[in-house]
Amino acid sequence: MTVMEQRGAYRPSPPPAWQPRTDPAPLLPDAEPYRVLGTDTAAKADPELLRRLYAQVVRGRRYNTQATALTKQGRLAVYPSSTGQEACEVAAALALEERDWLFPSYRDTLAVVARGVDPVETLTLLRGDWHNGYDPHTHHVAPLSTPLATQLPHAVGLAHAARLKGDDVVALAMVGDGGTSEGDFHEALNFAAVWQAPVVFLVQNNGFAISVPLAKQTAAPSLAHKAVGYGMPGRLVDGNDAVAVHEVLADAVRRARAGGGPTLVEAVTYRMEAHTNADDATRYREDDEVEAWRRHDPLQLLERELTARGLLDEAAIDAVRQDAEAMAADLRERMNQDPRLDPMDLFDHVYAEPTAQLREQRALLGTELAAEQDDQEGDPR
Amino acid sequence: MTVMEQRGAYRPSPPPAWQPRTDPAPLLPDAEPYRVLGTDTAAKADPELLRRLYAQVVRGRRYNTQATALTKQGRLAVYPSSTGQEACEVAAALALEERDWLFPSYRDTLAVVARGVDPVETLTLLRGDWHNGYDPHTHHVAPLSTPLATQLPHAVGLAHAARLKGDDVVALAMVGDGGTSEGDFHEALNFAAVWQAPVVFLVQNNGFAISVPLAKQTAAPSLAHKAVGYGMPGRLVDGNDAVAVHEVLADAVRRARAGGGPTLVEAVTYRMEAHTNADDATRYREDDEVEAWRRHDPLQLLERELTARGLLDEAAIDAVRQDAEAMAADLRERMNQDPRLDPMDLFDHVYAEPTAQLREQRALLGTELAAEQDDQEGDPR
Amino acid sequence: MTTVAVKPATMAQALTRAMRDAMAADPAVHVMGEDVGTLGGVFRVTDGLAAEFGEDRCTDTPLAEAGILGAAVGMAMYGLRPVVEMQFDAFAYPAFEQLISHVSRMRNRTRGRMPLPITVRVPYGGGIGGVEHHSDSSEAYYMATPGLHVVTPATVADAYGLLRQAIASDDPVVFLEPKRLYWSKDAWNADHPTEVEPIGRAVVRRPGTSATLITYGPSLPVCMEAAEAARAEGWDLEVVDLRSLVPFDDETVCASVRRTGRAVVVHESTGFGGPGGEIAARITERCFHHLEAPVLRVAGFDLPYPPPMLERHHLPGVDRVLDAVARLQWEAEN
Amino acid sequence: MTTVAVKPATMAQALTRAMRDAMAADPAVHVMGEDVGTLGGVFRVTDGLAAEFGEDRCTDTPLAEAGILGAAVGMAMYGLRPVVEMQFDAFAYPAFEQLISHVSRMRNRTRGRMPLPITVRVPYGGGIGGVEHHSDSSEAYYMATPGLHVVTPATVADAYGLLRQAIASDDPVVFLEPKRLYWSKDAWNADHPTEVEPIGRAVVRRPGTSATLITYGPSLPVCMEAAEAARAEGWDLEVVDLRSLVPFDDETVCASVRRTGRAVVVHESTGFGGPGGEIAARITERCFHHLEAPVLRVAGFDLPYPPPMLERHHLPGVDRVLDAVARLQWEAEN
Ligand SMILES: Cc1ncc(C[n+]2csc(CCOP(=O)(O)OP(=O)(O)O)c2C)c(N)n1
Ligand SMILES: Cc1ncc(C[n+]2csc(CCOP(=O)(O)OP(=O)(O)O)c2C)c(N)n1
Ligand SMILES: [Mg+2]
Ligand SMILES: [Mg+2]
Repeated sequence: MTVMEQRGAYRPSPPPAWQPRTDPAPLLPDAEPYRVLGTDTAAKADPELLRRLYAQVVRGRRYNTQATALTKQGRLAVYPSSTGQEACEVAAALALEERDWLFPSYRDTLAVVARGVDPVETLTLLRGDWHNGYDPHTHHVAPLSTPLATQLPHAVGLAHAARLKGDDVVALAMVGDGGTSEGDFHEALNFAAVWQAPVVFLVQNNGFAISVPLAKQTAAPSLAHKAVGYGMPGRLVDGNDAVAVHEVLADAVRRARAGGGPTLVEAVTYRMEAHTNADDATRYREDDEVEAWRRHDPLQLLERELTARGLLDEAAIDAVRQDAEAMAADLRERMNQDPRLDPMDLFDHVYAEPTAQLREQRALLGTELAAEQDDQEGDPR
Repeated sequence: MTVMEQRGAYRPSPPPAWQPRTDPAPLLPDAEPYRVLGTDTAAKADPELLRRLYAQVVRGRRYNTQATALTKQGRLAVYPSSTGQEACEVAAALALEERDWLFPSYRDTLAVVARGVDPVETLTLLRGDWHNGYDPHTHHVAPLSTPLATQLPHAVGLAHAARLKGDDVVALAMVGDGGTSEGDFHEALNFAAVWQAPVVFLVQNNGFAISVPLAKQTAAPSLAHKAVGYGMPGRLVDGNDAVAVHEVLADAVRRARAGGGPTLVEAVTYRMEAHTNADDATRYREDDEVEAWRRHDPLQLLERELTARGLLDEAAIDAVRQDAEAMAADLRERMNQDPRLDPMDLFDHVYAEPTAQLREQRALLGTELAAEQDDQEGDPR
Repeated sequence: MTTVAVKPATMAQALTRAMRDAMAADPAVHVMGEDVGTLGGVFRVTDGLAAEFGEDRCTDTPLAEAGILGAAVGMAMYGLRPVVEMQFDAFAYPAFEQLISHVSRMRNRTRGRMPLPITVRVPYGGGIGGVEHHSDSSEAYYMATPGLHVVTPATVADAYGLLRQAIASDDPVVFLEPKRLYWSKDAWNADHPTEVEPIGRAVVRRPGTSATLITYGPSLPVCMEAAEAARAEGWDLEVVDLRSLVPFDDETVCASVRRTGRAVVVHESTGFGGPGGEIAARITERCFHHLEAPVLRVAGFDLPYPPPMLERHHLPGVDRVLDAVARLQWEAEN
Repeated sequence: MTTVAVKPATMAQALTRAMRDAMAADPAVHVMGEDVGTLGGVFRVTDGLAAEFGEDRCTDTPLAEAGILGAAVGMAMYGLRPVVEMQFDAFAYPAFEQLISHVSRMRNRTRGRMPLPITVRVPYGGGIGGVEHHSDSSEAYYMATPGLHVVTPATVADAYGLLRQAIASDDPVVFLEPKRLYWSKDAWNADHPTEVEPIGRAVVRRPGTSATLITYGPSLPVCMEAAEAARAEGWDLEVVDLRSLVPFDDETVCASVRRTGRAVVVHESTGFGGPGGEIAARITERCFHHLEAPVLRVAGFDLPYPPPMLERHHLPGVDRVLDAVARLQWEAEN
């Protein structure tokens, strides 16, 4: 049979391996960020949840201003404020059960504190007496990650391990819009989807990576659209709407816990302050953009809703503020004490057992410190 | 004004920064791989193009079998065959103008040869006399890249540079399905989209990364769906249909050249041979899958179309085969000669000027080689 | 007491057995990497593990080294003991960030609260005719990174023993497997594996009196052969196998050098900035007045690993070792 | 002839000026990185370049270091001369693969046909109160990678001169900028910049006779201060500034050590596996019979860089340098 004769028999067929693994349609985010506050559905929001979110957002903002003040007093090496993003921070913490794990990025101190970690221990990294101040196991919070996006694969691995062990634990990992450009973001999302790991990725798109605006970071319709490329659902939410963020995250957590796999959530928000206290935001953005966002303030959005529904009166507002003030006062007071510093700690945790060379170096520093001490004591001044 | 009084004035509005940058709809790939051969549109295909594609595919297949034979004779260290994928290889080369650049991955020797690079120089890497055998500038072909996906950012940078210089040069970068999992894939596509660089990314989804099937590599509806997450169009094409691949790539190249930015093309194909001559594919896949793909052979698809349209008779087939045989004979003959080897070359290209220590080491090796020579000459055997 | 027939085993087989036994002994041990499951690894070192323990315990991951190691970090945080395979030395580089910024530092960062018992297996070195990127010796990078143990076996018994120790260690271990010794054989009984010295201890593989050859991994056989050949020249060479670069066993090394008064460090990695500099410097600091000659180094040249047809000129061989021994200022002694 | 007023300039200003002048002289020079454009870099080292040359010449890239360096490779392939800024030392690690497997090897891979004239600027080292990952000294990794030049200025004049040379070099240069010297000042005239020695040449910054301090980058001022302080102890120390670790200037270093007979290598990077081992080993190999004492090393401890409140204990300071000098076996001399 020649090739010509064969032709009649030939039926074009899709290449054998071809079968779409998932229907892409349900993975795509909505065209507009999901919102609750200020819309008709707000009325359905649970009053108790609204109150909790509100109290935490107020505390969160106060935490930010207090920490920023501490940088001015030299009590913190640096502080990246999340003012304007408190709704995301708080909703992330509140969407999780105690057994779940949070993987924060360096800006997410509020989420860490809202999860129950001691506010002072949370600041250890930024005060500079040690790298990480809290025990990650106590509240199931990974260390604040400075190298961007690198904590995302950790979240995937932990969630996967929990699932392998039969625990219904979910991991929620936080990253910024800038962080989505890193290769680790891609690899983490892909692993999560392939493994159907119970992870929720929360991207806080606050418009900037230090000075670089989103338009120089991505050309995607939205960051949530990246989800379809991994085969997971992408959700777009108004990041200043604490109720909406909470709902979307809680849904995703529920889905993950039930074995439904990972979700990518993009929360559209804005960084109201400079990148850190050391940054000068006027070099790269206009005041009127900041002002526009000030009119969409996450705290105000909540306060309006609560008051409109009669869930909050001036007295309740005062009580919440006082609680926040008390937290700030406690923070101030404890941060104004010098941290306990022992240089010898440097050698203790490099390995389970210090190597011989570390023991030598420890001894050297010991001798130096003893000599310093002697000098000071011998010093007549 | 209390917060309660403010409420009436509040109009829910999208967060100020929110505006989708691109309409996602046109970026999404079709549900089924695009095909021409065996469909009604095949009749419209340019006869000249069909003939060129056919001749190159035949040559390509012959190149693969010849190179594999050379591994058995110890003339090549290793060879990763692209049999089954010749349509992609050939279409990639033919879709480009001379001034354009090709960025091949380690399996893409056929594309390199189809672009005009000397077949023996193309094999230098795999023969092992040097890392790269051809001058990348002569045919605008980057070295075959062994570390997967790492050549993709190079393609983006080159395309961007060309555009900055005002040259209407396009870069086409090739990668496998496995390679799409690497962070460099993500970073390259993102840079390309943000810069609107004239790059075309061709993913050959041949079903496997060595032994790992696509289902363990990704959960995406298709690899082409990744495009939307970068804000570029994704195109899905039957990778065994040379005409379809060529059309899709040529379109993407045209678009890129005109300033329309990058495109991601997924070509669905199959690796008919083992990963390399050193691999044993029976360890991880079933024969009937291979057989199913054999019925969707890229060479047969072309041959059927050409013969059906009377563009190819037995004589023409013979002529093409003879041309391929001649190429193979030449390859065999030249590869059977020992390559010129000069160990002293090792020191010449580490830096523009060898450092003092390299000069010392060069002298050391010189002395050793001279002694070896003396030994051999003095050796009575 | 039973007498056991001791048959020769390859280093690759001993490594496989080490993982198998570790997995059987501890359900927390998980093997993961590219092609480690169904295929059993490109060097077949994980052969049979997926079949015996299932794909959840021996997992083919997506092709992304940073993702693999990063996921292993998270798994270790949750109490597992991941054993990660990097397919080749140069393909571990994409995971560098995870290794340096997280794996090596997590214990220290958290004051010991979050140790990471991860073993990163890296087939390394040349001599197998591999093309570009398949023959790197990357130990200098790992050595310079505090918080990592860097271990490399040179014998079949050590391959098993050290890998078991590495997997059992609560610290991260970069476990460097000399590719060209994968098929080296030795009498070794898988059911009664020889006990080996702990990680951190160097071992004198051949006692000698004239000078000390200090080496590890792929260069041990070269040094043993050189020591044999040196007898013809009247030199009785001691050979020290470091077994781990971190921790470094100053004691054993310096005891030998103090005895012999002369030393040559031999490794395949490039010389400049390679492990030999550190080793020579440490010895000199500690044994200066015992040295009859400077500690010399025989190493790969300072260039990207050569193409396979030229690699024999690059790799330190017996002759180059003997030439270095000859330069140890023997005249000065008399 | 005009007399020019020589005002003090900071190292950061000299670096900025070097890029500016290179960009003005050669349209192929492109600066790229995170925040280098509008913001002028987190250390303001690229301040004004985007304004003067446009965003196409000084470009804010997406946040992805491998992507940045990988794109730079492609740009260099097409004839540009990219100057890449890595925001901090530890954030260069994600680009490690591109640096090792491509940047350092492309010339060699292509037999010289495809050189990559890329300058990778990396602010490095500690002493600025930075939190975790902001104070790494990563030079050992780069030194161990053949194909890269590794350059680091310690003076304002060198900052300008070496960066101009690096950008003009047809080979890739890892240009390490000592963070804590960014604000160090020196008399220096931007319009008539001092000529400096070429890359690859070490410079004696202070002549002396008793012993040689060998150092570079952030530790040069420490050594200069130590040398001053040593006068009180009766030691006249010579200070050698290496300026580039690759190429390494054996000649200048060994000439000094042969003269003084004693040497201490001083750097901030961890000691074990750090640059000091290579340097000490090379000196010993070449100057053994001139040495009155082993070459000693003063380096950072072998641990992840400490948190800011403890960094002063880690960083080699004047006292630690003087203690090392005191251990150079002075008694033995008499
Ligand atoms: C791998 C890595 N590269 C660079 C940096 C330096 N850096 C710190 S924060 C930042 C911007 C982060 O932007 P984004 O991810 O949007 O988070 P945001 O600051 O807005 O919360 C950069 C570049 C880093 N921390 N890690
Ligand atoms: C960074 C990197 N990791 C691992 C490898 C080893 N390796 C070579 S080919 C291959 C599989 C590649 O699969 P795919 O990308 O689908 O390309 P294909 O072989 O199918 O053409 C692997 C894992 C490599 N070359 N580079
Ligand atoms: Mg941001
Ligand atoms: Mg494939």
